[in-house]
Amino acid sequence: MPSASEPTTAPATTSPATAPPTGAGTTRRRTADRVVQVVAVVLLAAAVLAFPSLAPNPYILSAGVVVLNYAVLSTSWSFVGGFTGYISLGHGALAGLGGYGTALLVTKAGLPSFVALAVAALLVAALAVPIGFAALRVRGASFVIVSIALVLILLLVFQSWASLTGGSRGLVVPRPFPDLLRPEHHRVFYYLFAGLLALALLAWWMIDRSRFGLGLKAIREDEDKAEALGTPTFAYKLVVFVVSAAFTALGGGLYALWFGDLDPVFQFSILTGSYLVLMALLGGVRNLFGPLVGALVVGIGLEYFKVEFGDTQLHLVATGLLLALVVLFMPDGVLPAIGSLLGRMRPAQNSIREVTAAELRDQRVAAAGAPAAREPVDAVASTAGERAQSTEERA
Amino acid sequence: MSERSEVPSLATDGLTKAFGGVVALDGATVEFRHGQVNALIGPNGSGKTTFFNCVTGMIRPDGGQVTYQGRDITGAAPHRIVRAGLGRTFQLCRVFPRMTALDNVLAAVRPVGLTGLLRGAHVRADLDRARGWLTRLGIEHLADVEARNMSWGQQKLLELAGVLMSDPETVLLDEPAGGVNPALLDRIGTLVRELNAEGRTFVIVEHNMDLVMSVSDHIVVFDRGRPIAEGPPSLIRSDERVLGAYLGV
Amino acid sequence: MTTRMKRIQWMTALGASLTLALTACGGDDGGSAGADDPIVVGVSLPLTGDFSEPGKGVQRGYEAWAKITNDKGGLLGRKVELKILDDQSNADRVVADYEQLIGKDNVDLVVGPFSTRLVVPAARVAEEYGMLFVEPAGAAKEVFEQGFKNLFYAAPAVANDHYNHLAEYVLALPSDQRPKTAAYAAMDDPFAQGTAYGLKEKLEAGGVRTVVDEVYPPNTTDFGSIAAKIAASKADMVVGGSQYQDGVNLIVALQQLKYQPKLAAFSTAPTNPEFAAAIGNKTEGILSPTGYTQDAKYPSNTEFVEKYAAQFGSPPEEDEANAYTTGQVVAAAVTAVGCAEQGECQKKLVEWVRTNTVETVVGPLSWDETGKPKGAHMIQQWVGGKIQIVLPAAAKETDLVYPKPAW
Amino acid sequence: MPSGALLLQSIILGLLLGGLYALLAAGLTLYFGIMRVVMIAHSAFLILAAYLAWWSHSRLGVDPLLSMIVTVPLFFACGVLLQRVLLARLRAVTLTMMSVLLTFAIAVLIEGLLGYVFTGTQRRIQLGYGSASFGIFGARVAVVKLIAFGLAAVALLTLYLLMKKTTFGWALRATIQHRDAARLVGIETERVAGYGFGLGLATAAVGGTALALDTTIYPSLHWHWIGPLMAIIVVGGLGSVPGSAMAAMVLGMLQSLLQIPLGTTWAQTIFYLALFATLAFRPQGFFGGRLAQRF
Repeated sequence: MPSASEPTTAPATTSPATAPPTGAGTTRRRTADRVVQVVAVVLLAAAVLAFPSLAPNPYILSAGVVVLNYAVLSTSWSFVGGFTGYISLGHGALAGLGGYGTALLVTKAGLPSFVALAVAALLVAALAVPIGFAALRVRGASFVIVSIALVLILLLVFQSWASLTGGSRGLVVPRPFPDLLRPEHHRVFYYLFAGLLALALLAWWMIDRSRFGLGLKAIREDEDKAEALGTPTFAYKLVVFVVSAAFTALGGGLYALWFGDLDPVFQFSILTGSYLVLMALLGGVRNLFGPLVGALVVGIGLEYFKVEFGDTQLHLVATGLLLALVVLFMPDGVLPAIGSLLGRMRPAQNSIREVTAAELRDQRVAAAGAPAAREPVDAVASTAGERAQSTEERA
Repeated sequence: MSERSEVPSLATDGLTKAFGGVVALDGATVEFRHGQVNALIGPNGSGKTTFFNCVTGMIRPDGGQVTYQGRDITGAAPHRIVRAGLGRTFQLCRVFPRMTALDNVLAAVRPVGLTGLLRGAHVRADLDRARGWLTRLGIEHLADVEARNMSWGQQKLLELAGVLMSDPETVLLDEPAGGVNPALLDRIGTLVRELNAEGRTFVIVEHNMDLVMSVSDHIVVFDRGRPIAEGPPSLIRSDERVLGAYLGV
Repeated sequence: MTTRMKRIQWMTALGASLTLALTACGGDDGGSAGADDPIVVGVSLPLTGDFSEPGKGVQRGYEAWAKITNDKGGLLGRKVELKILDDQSNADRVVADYEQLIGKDNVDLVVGPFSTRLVVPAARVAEEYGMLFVEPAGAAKEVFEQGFKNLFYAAPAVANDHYNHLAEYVLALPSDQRPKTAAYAAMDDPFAQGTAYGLKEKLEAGGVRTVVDEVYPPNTTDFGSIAAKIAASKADMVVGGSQYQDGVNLIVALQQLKYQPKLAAFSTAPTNPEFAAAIGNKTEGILSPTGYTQDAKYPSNTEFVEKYAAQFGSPPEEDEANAYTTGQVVAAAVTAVGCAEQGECQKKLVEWVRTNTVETVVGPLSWDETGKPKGAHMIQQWVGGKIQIVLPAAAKETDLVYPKPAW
Repeated sequence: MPSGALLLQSIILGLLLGGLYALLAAGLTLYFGIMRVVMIAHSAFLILAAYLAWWSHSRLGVDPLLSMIVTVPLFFACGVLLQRVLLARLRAVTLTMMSVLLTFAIAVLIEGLLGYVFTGTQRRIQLGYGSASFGIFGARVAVVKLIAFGLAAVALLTLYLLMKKTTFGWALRATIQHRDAARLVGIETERVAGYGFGLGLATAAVGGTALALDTTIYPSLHWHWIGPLMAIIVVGGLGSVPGSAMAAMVLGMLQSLLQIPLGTTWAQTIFYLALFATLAFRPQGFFGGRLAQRF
């Protein structure tokens, strides 16, 4: 047993006798988990579907549409940001492209609304290929830079190319159902958005459980390592970026059909992108429903700030502060952080020691290993800690 | 340990790499033999890890050529090199910290085609194989534990399990003995010999002379970015150049 | 095992927050109106963001209207109450706001927000709920091309007609004096661009050649290059489709280059009280269109200027006047029709406004089928360190100075 | 065909603009070199400095140039704190991504606070010499623009001398090139990194003052600057100060010249086109800079 000689850091379940691999206890627990999950999903779906009947007035219904739109967009965002850990601040621009694409295909090419929506999403997906190529070919920072630049350049182009886009005069999107009264219009689009959200969540879930998803998560954990295990990281990143762009464009296009008016300033806004990031981070990027919860929280939070501090810029201050706090203290998300806090207060059946050991290990690697491991030349000083340990053990 | 073959498995010709003003590899020409346990030793900063990184495509060499089983793989993407049959571990063991041991190993599965990509990551056949490797390395009981919650030694074994899952003909180990206790060290030594007997070629960068001398068939000694000596352990042990460069005597 | 435990905890957290959210959404309905209840007038304004400055002006105008109306006993014997929401200069918000005002708060009347960019989306909400929509700021011609039936612009003229009097004047000049070339620079904003392009169309038709035609984004801060182009063209006249600060910046940049046109006209900026100081008092001869003057002799205007000054400590500007005008139009319709609530009443109000002329602080207003007012703006000029009306001849305070003295 | 005078005028404007870009890009490049951090908040600090210059002029009646006596040391301290207190907290593995988010958050925070304190109204310093200019070969150069350029040039030169001639500069360069090696030869890389950040932020203070002299400022203006600046540091080859200075001059000049045929808005797109082209075809940048290969 390799672990036998390292009693201080071994997890609680070291002894081979106590943990048969697929024991009856584990199986039973898994079944119970599965039931809880299914029940939760059904309840969630029921709540979402029942909302329009419960909404007291069209305004609440329209607010529901807005929140669902946010949920669709931030779920789409998390295809990239959640799976691979590449953070895009420019997804607002992809949604804007979807919106304008849909609108232009309806008004200029005369396509039926929902055909236009699908074609626009495909076009945006196609455009995402060269963008992704430039952004993902090199690691890290350049992706964020490109994502921000994307918003800024599209704003310029859509403002300036007035003959096509209407420029700052805006673009009016014809209603797909011109005969519907406004509350009915909201209701129909509420269900459309709910359907799109379900589709996005389904895609998320399928990727999450697939080999592709495992590869993406490996990229998030350690891209070099994933590459060294044979994962074609660039291709994986590009594909998932394109999928994300397509869903984002669908969300943006559907929004355009619902909202009816497009203006470059609002479609290509850097703040939209940052709200999406905030939502996803708040809810937790590793969870299927994280972005959805984040959308609820941020959507309601924005309303609150508007009501409380309506005539100031304090909503910006709050957004900035919240984002900074999340990044500094809860990079895995606020709800997961609360969840694990609750978990820790329960009677401990997972040993506390395990967590502590993990933290120790994390610190050790972060302090010594991680930077050194990236350095090409044999690192000396930074690995001194590990060396000391190894000499000690050899002695 | 009789030599099974004289065919070079992995070979480099005049490999050069500099970082700024620091020359890490200075025209390194090396041959490792198929079916053997090769070791690569040398003092700190002699370019061993850079050599590994160039060979596995993690960094692009400034000059020179890398061939594997006669094929030129210079500058190929790392995942292509892995698919050619060359797997590696890292100097400071690298696992995916927030993934379970099982997923760490499954990440090395090579999906074929779109359907292969979209198949569940936990299909029976893969699971069996992954558990098989975990069992062989003695960490099966940790299958559902996240890697970050494992001890250093367990992580080292896990990393090796992942590499083996990708079924490489040649395995490059970067300091397998680094930071592990004597019991584990023995175990790793035995494993390497066993796996070698099953037909896998090894190239090992290592400081621990006991391990090197006990497992390797063939040793290459690096100093200042190029090989200065090579041969079987018995020869290397008595080579004065090696003593001079490596042992600092 | 650990991941699975976490997932369950997480699901619990999700369920809890969802329940919270749903309960939070169930807001209260606005009560339906009785005879003694106030008439609630809903409006969304850009109190923060890009349009916040004029937005606040419009807010003051509405507040003055509500106060003056209530001081005189209200409408139909009911008090007027404003419900103002902030749309953060954002189109998404403005729609949500009107949605809230009409759908949730059940206001009796709505009036328009500021800026063309926000008026169109807002008007669509009002239109689809069948509400009368009189607005103080959507002056660009696109507003009237959307097929709205309930929209009316409460000012004398749309953006493209602002310079009509100036165009007539220029084209009437003897051909040896008339400017031969003109340079245009307009902010990429439907209103600002509309003013400049309205004049451009008419002058081009009259034979004045366009030598520079620049459009700059609203966030432009450096006008060096645009000014360089205009100066290099040596155009006889320069026209700026400006808001405020961009106009100031462009003029300063032109002055830095020692460019001296025979005629210089800028929208909005020159009528701002801080304009003269901002460009170092080199204002002489600069022209600007205006839809409102505090000195206008219409009876309601005298009352407005006096009471507004008493309420806010300074005389009203154009934004304030436009908002006040909007209030006057709505009030006239309500008084004439005798109702103010959602539903059938709104149809009658729309019908009345469409077929009648309303006396306002900017003069008598009437509208065509699209809600476009049938008037033109006056032209003002900085003469002797003071901005004065020079066109049309009937309203002029002093003569137009042409060619313009050096700045 | 544009006239010679207009061409000359545009070249001069491009030169003046490029100078300012170069100074600001130098700061961004420093951060990236030291910590591989893309500092989104750099331009927000720039606008903050511009606001402080405007405020001290309009409320205290002080010449905006004098405000630098306060802002430069203040920003230096802010930079040191930012690095030591906030950025150093982030985990090394996710540093690149999380630092972008963090500095983005700081940018939004500054924008919000500026909007809260000074409202969204556009501000401009009204100087006695605001519209003064002098002629040179038929082109005219505004005095304020020249002062701004002078400020940028002096600051850049100071930065250059500091980097090349002082011990601290040596330590800073060593830290940028190879952190572990620098630590080995006894450099306190953490402290040096902090000071490097302070230095970078100090350039924002100088740049902001220069900016405030001749343009209008408003809280959200920083978005207008960060795009071109990011493009410049990528084109210049991430991490190379001379590279980014070259890129800044070239792109500034191109922008100014392209405004003649294309107009203001389209001319701005040159930055983003250059950015995309660089990343797609030559990720290591066009003017030196070797760090980009790996980032």
